[in-house]
Amino acid sequence: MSWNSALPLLVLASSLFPGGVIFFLSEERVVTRTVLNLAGATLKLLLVGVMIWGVFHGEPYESRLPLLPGLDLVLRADALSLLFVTLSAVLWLATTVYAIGYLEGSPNRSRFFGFFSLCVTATIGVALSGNLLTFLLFYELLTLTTYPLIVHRETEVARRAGRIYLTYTLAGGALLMVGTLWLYTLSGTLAFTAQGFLSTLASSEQSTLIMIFVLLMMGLGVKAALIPLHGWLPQAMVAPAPVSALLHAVAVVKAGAFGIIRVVYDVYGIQFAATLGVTLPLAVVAAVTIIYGSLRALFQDDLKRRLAFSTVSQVAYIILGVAIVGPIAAIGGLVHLVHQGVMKITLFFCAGNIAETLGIHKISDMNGVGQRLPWTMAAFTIAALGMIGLPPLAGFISKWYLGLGALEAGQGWVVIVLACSSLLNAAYFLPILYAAWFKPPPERWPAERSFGRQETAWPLLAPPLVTALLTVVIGLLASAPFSPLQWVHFITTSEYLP
Amino acid sequence: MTLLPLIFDGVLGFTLLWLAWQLLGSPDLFRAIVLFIAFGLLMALIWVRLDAPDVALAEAAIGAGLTGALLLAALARLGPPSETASLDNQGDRASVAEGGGLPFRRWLVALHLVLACGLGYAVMSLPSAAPGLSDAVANSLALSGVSNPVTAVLLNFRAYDTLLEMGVLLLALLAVWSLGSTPDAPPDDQPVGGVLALLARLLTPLLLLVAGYLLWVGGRAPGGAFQAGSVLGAAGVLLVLAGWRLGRRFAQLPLRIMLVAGLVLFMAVGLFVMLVGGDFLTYPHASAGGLILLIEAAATLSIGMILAALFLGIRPDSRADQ
Amino acid sequence: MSVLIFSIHWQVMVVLLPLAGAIACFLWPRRGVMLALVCALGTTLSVAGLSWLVVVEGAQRYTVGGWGAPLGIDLYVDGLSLLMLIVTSVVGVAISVYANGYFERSRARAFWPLWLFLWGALNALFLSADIFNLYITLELLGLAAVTLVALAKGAQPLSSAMRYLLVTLLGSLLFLLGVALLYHSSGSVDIAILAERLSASPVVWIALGLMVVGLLLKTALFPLHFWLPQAHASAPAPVSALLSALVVKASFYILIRLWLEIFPPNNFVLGQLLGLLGAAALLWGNLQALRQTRLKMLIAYSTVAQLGYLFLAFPLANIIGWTGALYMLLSHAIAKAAMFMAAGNILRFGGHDSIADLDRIVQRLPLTVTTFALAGVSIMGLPPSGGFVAKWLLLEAAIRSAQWWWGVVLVLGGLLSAVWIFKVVGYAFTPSPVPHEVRAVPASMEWSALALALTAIALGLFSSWPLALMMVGLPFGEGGGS
Amino acid sequence: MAIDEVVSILLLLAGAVFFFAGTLGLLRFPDIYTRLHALTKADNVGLGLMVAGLALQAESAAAVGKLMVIWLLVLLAGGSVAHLVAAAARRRGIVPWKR
Amino acid sequence: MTFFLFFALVGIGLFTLGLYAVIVHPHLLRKILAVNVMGSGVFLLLVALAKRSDSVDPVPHAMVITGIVVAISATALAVILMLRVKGETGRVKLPETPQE
Repeated sequence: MSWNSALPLLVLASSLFPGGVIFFLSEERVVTRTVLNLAGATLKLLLVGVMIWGVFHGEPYESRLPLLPGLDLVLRADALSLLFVTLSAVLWLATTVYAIGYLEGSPNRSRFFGFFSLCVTATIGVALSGNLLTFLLFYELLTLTTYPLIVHRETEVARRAGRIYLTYTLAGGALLMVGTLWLYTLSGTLAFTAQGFLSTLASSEQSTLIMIFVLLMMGLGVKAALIPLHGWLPQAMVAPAPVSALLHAVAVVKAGAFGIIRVVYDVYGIQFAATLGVTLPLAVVAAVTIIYGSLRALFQDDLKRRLAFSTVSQVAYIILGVAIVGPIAAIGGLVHLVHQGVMKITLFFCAGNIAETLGIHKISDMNGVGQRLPWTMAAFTIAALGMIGLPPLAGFISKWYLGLGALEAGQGWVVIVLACSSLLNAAYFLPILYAAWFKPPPERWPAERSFGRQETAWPLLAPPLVTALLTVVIGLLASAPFSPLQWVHFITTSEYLP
Repeated sequence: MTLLPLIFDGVLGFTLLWLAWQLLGSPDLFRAIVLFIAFGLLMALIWVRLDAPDVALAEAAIGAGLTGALLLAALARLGPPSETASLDNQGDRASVAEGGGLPFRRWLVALHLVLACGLGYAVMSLPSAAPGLSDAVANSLALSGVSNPVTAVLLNFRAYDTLLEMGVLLLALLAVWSLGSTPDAPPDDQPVGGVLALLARLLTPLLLLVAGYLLWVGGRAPGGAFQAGSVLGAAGVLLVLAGWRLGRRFAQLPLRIMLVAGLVLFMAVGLFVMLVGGDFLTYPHASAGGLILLIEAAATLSIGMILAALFLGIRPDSRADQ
Repeated sequence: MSVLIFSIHWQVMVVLLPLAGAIACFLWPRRGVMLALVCALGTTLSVAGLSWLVVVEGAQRYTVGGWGAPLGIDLYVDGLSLLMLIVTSVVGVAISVYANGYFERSRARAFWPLWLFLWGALNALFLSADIFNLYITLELLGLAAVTLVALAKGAQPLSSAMRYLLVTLLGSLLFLLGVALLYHSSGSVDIAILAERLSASPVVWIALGLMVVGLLLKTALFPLHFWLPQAHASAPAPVSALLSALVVKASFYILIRLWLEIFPPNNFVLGQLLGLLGAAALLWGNLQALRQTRLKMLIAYSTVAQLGYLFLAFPLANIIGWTGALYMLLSHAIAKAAMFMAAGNILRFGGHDSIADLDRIVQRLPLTVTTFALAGVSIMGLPPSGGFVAKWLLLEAAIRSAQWWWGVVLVLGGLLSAVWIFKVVGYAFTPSPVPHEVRAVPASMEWSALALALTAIALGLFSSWPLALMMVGLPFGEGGGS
Repeated sequence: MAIDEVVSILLLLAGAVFFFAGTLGLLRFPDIYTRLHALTKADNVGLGLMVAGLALQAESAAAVGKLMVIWLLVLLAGGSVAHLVAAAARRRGIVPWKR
Repeated sequence: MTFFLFFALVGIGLFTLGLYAVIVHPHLLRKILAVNVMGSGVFLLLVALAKRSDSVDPVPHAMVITGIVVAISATALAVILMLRVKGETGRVKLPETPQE
């Protein structure tokens, strides 16, 4: 096995192996566990760095294992998959640090970190999948590995949330499987190919292909939390904060969104999908989701629930970008995959800090938090402003390209949707900022913990600060080489080549 | 004179059906079992009519005799007959009620009638000439080492069946011994009449003699290991009834060795001829007769012991343990 | 080396070794464990030898007694029977290790010879090419299985064993009646010769109908499953495992053999009927499983459901469908054995198997809960697992033969089973109001179960080898099926 | 028709009569003891007559011997079994029938 | 109709009667008897049909002898189970409906 074909496997193994070992560690061996976690995360980052360099210079990275007759398990690194892999690897490192601080002293940490690593492995697998079957495999694996994280608290509420989560995702997985298999019986291949592999099929199959598209979108839309399949996401908020961060920013919702990108671009091909007439309905669904999610977010008093509905809305941007047939909009959508991830994880880290340090869960209790937790709230503010789309932060870049792309593709209504959404974003984020910074703090916080001179424990503080910094940096340096935006440009040139 | 056998067969067949009807329907279980024994004897007669004397012997000894004894002993251990009979009747009525009452039964009867008619039609539609294996058996009989075709089939042509069947018998014994520790074990120290002991003492040597004869003659005439074994088993049952038990030392490993001797020797011979160079159980033609007799002798012993042990129903050394 | 391998008559070894082991355990009960484990190993090695022989030289016909059919009895090994033998060995070894920890001394004395007898019967059954011989192996199998069920303590197991005995005897007699009719219409009981001589006549249809009903009774296809949940749930855990994993599959194996070899080709209606019953079993079994409050009862009902999958291949009737059903059989056997063993561990640990009182067992028996979950993954048919491959193949067969409604059933069944599996897993994560006394579980019991569960997962990653093995000797025909 | 054939047929018929009577007794007599009495008496004698009748028609001395052995065995078994049944009935407390 | 066909039909009758009795009668001893009757029916069919040709076919005879031995083995097991059921539950029949 050559280096190039081993590399994707190694990237997987760098989190799979620590995960497997951690399961068998006893609770008390904190140091071993921490070292394993951090070493795995760092190694993964390094390997991904190597792959980015290689792919940029045209190196092929591909591993194959026979899985079913005629179908292999294919792990392949191309530009698109690396976008997602990099996001996951960076944010995993941040989340691991955060989780170590967050769960300090709580029970069942070995189990938690074991599944945490497996969950990342599944996400990386989703990103590296070279065909739809491999994608399906890791997609289902993701479902299974996130379930123990959601029910981690072992409470009745957690169990209920877990059940709802499973009901949605397993049903979605089944639809995805049916769609995949049906596609396979028609085309005889499932390998992701730039510009798709279905356009050569006979035109008599078109109605079947539309049906399959609907099946696949329903299967993927569950995880991407498209309306009306988003019901599980707010429920899953009972999970510990690092899990929420991971679910929302990286793993689950992004896996769904990423799957939709893959299907539209590399299975159907964007041009063929447009001729089938399936892109416009998808864009409409995404637009509805954007508005609906924002509206719901407006009326939540629970901070994590508000963030959850905000996720519903923001992930739909990505899909909207894909569904507007045009290269510039595509850039906007794809880059939002990264930008939203970085911003949203910052917000969840901060929400976790506020809950962990002060015992505050409700927005109405947040008066004056900024005075007690200035650094945390600073990070929160940056991310929130980014979400609203304030230049020069990350969110602005995505929205700018989206709007531009819509106009270029002659879909003016999208701009209105974007404008509405931005207004709504402002409406549900700005009151929080106002309350935290400008309202007087209460006499006592509900459940305050003291951390000496610092406002909170450093593993809890460092990750949000870093990701907030990233939000600024990727916005400011959007035109630097290897920035997400430039990388997305690189991707779209291959997808939109005539 | 061709009418007489016809009437005879007709009476035989209808009586058999009538007996079956009676024994399955009579409220008194004791009566049912006695009728079952009569049923077995009648079956034996039919086997003779159908030119199957080997089957007749096996049926009379095993089907009627030993099965009947087994069932009677079981009935005795179930408790007073009046009680079980009334329980049985209650159960009958209850089951009818729960099963949906009369309509359920009516449907069931209709279903069975359809089944019987279908089967009858199937049998009648068979070609009139049997495509059996009688010619094939006759052609190979000279090579089989015996001249009784049934024995040839049992111990040579389809010896593998018989080997597995010995396994079934041993398995049944294993099962009975594993489960046989009933909490209400029957009182073994029932006073046994001197007459029974006398009968046992008189009959046992005779039965041994008959068993030996059946074994010996099985190669060329009706008889063989199963028939001889079941006669031996009958002797064992008689001894058990007369209160005779194996000595404690003998009831352990030596007894077990005798119980498995038939199967072990069968397998050993099969493997031996395989080592000599054929397939499993392929006897060399010259020594086939001797090998078959060897297997049959051991099988007779084991079958007899197993049948008697099945009747006894518990491990002979189990009382020694307690 | 290879000379040695080809000169040994592995077919005979595969049958005789367990039987000899059973006899040895019977003679020297005190050394039962050692003898049985040696025997399990020997049998497994023999199966390995046989596999090598078959893979290298193709399907094998063996004439016991040197006479050959129709006079004598033939043994026949092709990919299909080899697969069954291998499953039996894999599950058999795991169960032997497990049972070593499970049974106390007095019941171990009864268990080992009975279990080896059962193993021998299974191997003999999978090798036989003669329908009367199959009847005897069926009886051997049935009697051993019934006795093993009755080894559990209490009234419930005895009643279930009695019902099971009556059912299995009834099934055998129906089968034997069919054998009698077939013999008298063709003059042979060898499957290959029957396949040549039989044509679609009323007698043949009636005979086959009787045999099918008898076998369905033993396989417990809905609605003839009434005896199974009780018997499988109340048996001792290793016995439950081998009943669900192997014993019900044996009669299914005969059915599939008869169907492929001697059924007249125009059996569309019967195929659809079997598929319909399978679908009903799938839905009914899973729904009943959901209603159960006891873990072993739940798993037993899931067996009823999973057996339904196997029958979906009959209406599809193409090679992909058959391989899918067989792959399902394979992965279900392994996963379900693991699951029953896990349930046995839980039962031993807390002294009960009430699902609502699992009481955070995930912290205290993590290996066992992992076993249950991994086995559950295969049973749900999620990737990567044997169950997924099987479901993929079945679904592909359904789509390719344009019978999409079977696909709907397949997907629905998988989702329903997910519901109960996660119900159990969920309870394993929650504390129960009442604390329970606990008893330690031997490591051998936990690890043997986990090993099987991992095998079930591995079947999803390395499916090409078993799938290739199945095709040795082309048991499903050459073309796209009838 | 030779004289031995006539005698044989007569003996067989006589045996049949005894069997008939014995069976009638078994069905009609009031209690177990009297039924046993009817059965064993009639059957033993009836079988004896039958054996005698058949012995006249037998082809060899060996066949005659076999017939005699059958009769003796049945006598032995029948007598003992009747005794055992009666003893068992007594033990259960079944009182003999009185007019 | 020839006499062996008649006996074959009698065999079918026995089989059907036995089957009916197994289903209908709750008492276990009766069920055991019924299974035995069913078995006899099958055996009768097997041997009777072998009489169709003039030369006797010994293969069914051997099969029936095998079957008889299997039948007594099964009966012995059934009897011991029945006694155990009686010992544990005090009744000689199965509980009517399995617990759901």
